[in-house]
Amino acid sequence: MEEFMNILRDIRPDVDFENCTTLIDDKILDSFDIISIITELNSQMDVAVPADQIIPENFNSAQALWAMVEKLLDE
Amino acid sequence: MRKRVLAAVALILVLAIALCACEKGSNDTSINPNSGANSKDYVFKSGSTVIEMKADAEAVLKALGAYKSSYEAPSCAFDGMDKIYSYNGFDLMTYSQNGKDLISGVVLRDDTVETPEGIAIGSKAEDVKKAYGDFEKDATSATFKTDNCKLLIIFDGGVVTSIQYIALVEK
Amino acid sequence: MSFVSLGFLLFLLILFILYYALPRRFQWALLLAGSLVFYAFASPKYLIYIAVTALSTWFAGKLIHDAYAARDAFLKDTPDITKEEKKSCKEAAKKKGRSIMVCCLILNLGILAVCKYTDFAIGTINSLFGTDIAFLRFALPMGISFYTFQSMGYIIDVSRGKYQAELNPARFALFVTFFPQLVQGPISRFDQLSQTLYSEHAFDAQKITQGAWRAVWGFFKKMVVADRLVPVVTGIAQNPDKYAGGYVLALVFFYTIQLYADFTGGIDITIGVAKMFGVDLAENFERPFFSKNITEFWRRWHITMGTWFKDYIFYPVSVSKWMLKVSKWSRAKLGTQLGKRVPVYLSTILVWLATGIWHGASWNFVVWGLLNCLVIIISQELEPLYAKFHEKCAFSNTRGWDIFQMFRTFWLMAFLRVLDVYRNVPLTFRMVPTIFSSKGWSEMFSGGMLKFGLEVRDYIIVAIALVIFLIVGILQGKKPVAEQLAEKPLVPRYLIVWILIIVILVFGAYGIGYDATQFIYNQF
Amino acid sequence: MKKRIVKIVICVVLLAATLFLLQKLLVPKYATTNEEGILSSEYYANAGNNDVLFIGDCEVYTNFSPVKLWRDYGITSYIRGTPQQLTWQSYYMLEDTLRYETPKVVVFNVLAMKYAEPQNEAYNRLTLDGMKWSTTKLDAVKASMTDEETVASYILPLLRFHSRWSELTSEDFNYLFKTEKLSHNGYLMRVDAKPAGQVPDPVPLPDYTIGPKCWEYLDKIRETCDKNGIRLILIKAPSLYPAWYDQWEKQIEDYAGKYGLEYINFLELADELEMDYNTDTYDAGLHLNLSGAEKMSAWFGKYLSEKCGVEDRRSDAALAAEWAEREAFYEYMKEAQYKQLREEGAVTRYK
Repeated sequence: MEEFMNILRDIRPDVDFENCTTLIDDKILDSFDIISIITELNSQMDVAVPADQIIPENFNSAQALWAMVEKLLDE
Repeated sequence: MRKRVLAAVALILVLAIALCACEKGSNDTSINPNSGANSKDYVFKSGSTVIEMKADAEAVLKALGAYKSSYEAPSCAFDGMDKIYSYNGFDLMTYSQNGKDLISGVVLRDDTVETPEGIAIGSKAEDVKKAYGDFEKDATSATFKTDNCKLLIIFDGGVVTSIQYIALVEK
Repeated sequence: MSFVSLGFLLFLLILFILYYALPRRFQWALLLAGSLVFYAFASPKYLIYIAVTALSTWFAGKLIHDAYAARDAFLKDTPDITKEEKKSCKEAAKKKGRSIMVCCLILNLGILAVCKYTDFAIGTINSLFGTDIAFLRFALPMGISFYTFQSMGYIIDVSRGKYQAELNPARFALFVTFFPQLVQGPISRFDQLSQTLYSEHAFDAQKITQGAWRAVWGFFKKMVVADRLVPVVTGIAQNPDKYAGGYVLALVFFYTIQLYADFTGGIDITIGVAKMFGVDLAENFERPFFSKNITEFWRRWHITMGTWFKDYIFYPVSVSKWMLKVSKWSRAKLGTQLGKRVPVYLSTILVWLATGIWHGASWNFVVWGLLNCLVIIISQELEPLYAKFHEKCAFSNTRGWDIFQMFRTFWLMAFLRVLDVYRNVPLTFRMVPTIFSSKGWSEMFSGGMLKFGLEVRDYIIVAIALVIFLIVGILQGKKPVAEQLAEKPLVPRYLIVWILIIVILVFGAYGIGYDATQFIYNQF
Repeated sequence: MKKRIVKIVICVVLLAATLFLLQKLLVPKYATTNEEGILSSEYYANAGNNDVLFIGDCEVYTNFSPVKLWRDYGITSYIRGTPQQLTWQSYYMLEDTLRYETPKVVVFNVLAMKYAEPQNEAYNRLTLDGMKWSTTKLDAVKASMTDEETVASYILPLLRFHSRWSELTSEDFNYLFKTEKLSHNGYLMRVDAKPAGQVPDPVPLPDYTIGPKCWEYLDKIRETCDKNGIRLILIKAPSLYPAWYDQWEKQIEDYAGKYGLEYINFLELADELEMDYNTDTYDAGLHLNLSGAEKMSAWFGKYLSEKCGVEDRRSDAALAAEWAEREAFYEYMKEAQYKQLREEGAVTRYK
């Protein structure tokens, strides 16, 4: 989990990932950030996020993202 | 296997649609990118004066000097006046637009004058063909169009009887 | 059938009366019938194209649905299989879904490509290899890019399992052919549009009047501004020998205004008309010229196209296995900082290439797309510099600075857009720099601008209309103007609409002397 | 609900009323400029009791004087001529007239036979906009429209004239609700003269064949006259310009011969008419002035009463009173124009 949070912080140091739950809805993350997160997840945690998982619900908060990662790791 | 069949079916459908699409689009509104370059307008020359259709008549009239006679024809309603000036060998017509007289036509009246391409009343149809390009065989008249000008040549028995420059204007 | 025609208004009136007079369960069927009539008016022979797309996509959706239903049934009936077996069953269904989807994509994008890009390809081959292959001049069915993209979005979503396929072919056909959006979008998503497209609608006077207001506003933009500017734009763009220098700047400005008024006005009509039938369409614009940078601009201009490219091209390409490999490779070779940008930028370039080609089959649009991409990448790269600048300079937080940024974005977009109107790319690059020469400037202000059939009065009308656009844009920032209008007392509310209608009728650029022009976006 | 309906009705009525006023304001008035446009609407106040009907272009409305016909022969007549009235428009003018009365003689001027297709939107407007609404007008509109025109813009002329907002003059406000009477049963008077002088030689044409649409509508005119027991007379007015070609003359003569119609070419009768092209035309041979028109009317009135048996109706007291008023207006205008000539040196206004 901590490794995961570091990835996020590394990409956008200015964002409060702990508390924010409207990362997409409030346009805090743009598509560049989303792709950066996915590529980092892939290279550092070996998780492949398919395109159909890129929906606002999965990216609106760090918790949601983590839940998605866990689910993908599980499969 | 199934995938391949599906792909093949799809491909055949594309080709079929493409074929039925091959009938040429009738309301193709796209602008031909090469249509910009237009051939030069036909002009009539009297001495050193170039008479170009839709050009301002004032300068031309001045350059041509005195005319033999002139005639003014007002239109039935509306403002504006068509004018006809007769010179030796040809008539010059003007129309008015936004308070200015513009040249609407030149009619060659006898064989003392000829077009810059060397055609005069009495020329042969073959010479016209050589000078301006092909037209229908045995036609009693031929027209050649450029952007602003229509050149009308009338024949009688393979001999030119009338040559007219007519401005292409939307009235 | 053009939106700006009495025929369309008559069609709308008849359909509207029937829609609310008939029993509500027939409403969606009536919309389908109306849409087909609308399309048939454009030209009956084009119906075949849209029918093939609608039916093939419906059929593919149904096949995918069957495959997934079979999977679900199998998983439900045999609960005690191993995790591996479960996974392979899911994989198999997914694979099948994907292959059906791919076939559907090949078919429909194939039709689009053949209709739209054959001559472009032939032209390019001819100029590259000096060959002389004849152009085929295919008919371009109305709105083909829009309905094809809308259908393809649907089939991709279905294969991804985002939502269930629509099994009724007639209902699905309505999704593809719904008449207000046929001409120029917006590109709707099935899950969003289906919420109101098929439901039964009572006569909701408030919603209907608000829809009507919106449509009237659209007509104002189109008829008073966009159509009025057509002669200047085409006049300057098609006679580059005559009009250089100052005229080019005028072209840049007026074309952008014309495009804005035409496209957003058309969308206002579309959304307003749909609303009158109780259907909610996605917004396609969010006050685009209030954007402070080009990235933001593209989030607010032609939104449904932007999100389409993002969801169906940008993300899938960015996270594809191939791209992840590229990412690993570039990090190893170029270092983390530089390497991690490679996949994002590659996908961005691809998306903008596609966007350019989507807009039109010519190199002008390809170059235009790539220039947009270039600006976006440069501003992304300069991000740290901007941050520093903001820290250092206090004025960067002022209102004036915001306005400067909007101004800058407007002109940046305007200059990129001028590629739309010149005959070809080299010509554009030759003409734009002439702005900085002395050519044309003095002539322009001594009657030169009045040579295109526009008089001083026309420019005054455009100027006044631009002020109105600005005021409405600022008001729009709070909430939709139609809603604000609805809150006003009866008399001023109707007075505004009444004045607007009269202004359109009197000051609209229509009828003899004004060529009713097709929507610019119609055949993109 | 009821309240809502009332509100909607009020809104619609208000909008319609505004549009109506706006349309009234924006359409051309033809009272002091392009006066020829008033001709086509002036008929309706004078319908009924006209034994002779003239149809055709400016070669009828400047060349015949109904007042002269009445004065000398007691013939009641009306000229439904309009500028560049095309053959199909002449036919529909006849049809339209038949809705109000059935004349005994119809006179059609054949110059318009040279136009095989709809010509000019502006002239269409002058002829058509003044007609009262009927299926006849709709048919006339459909037959006359050029490619750029729409039926809707005839139903709602606002759609056509909306861009006149910047060209409005005091004329548009002064004549918002009234019209100016300018013609004498369709005759548009001019008293000034301009000698014809040298009329230019005709320009040779590539093709002299009269178009099928012209023949089609001339057939219709002829058939309608037959059906209604009307005597149809074809004429060519004695205007020197535009040119009337021999080739056209022959085709018209052949047609008249084929159907046993009278055809009078006044160009050939110039001597008999004692036409003097130095004094009888106001624009060098295109249109006749009052003197010319009265010469024409004197000759033609005799023809009508002697050859066609058109009655002398001066004994009808009611008619005589009506025509006395017209004569007074005729004299008034004549005097007004001579006064202009004397005081201003030119005729610039009809009244």
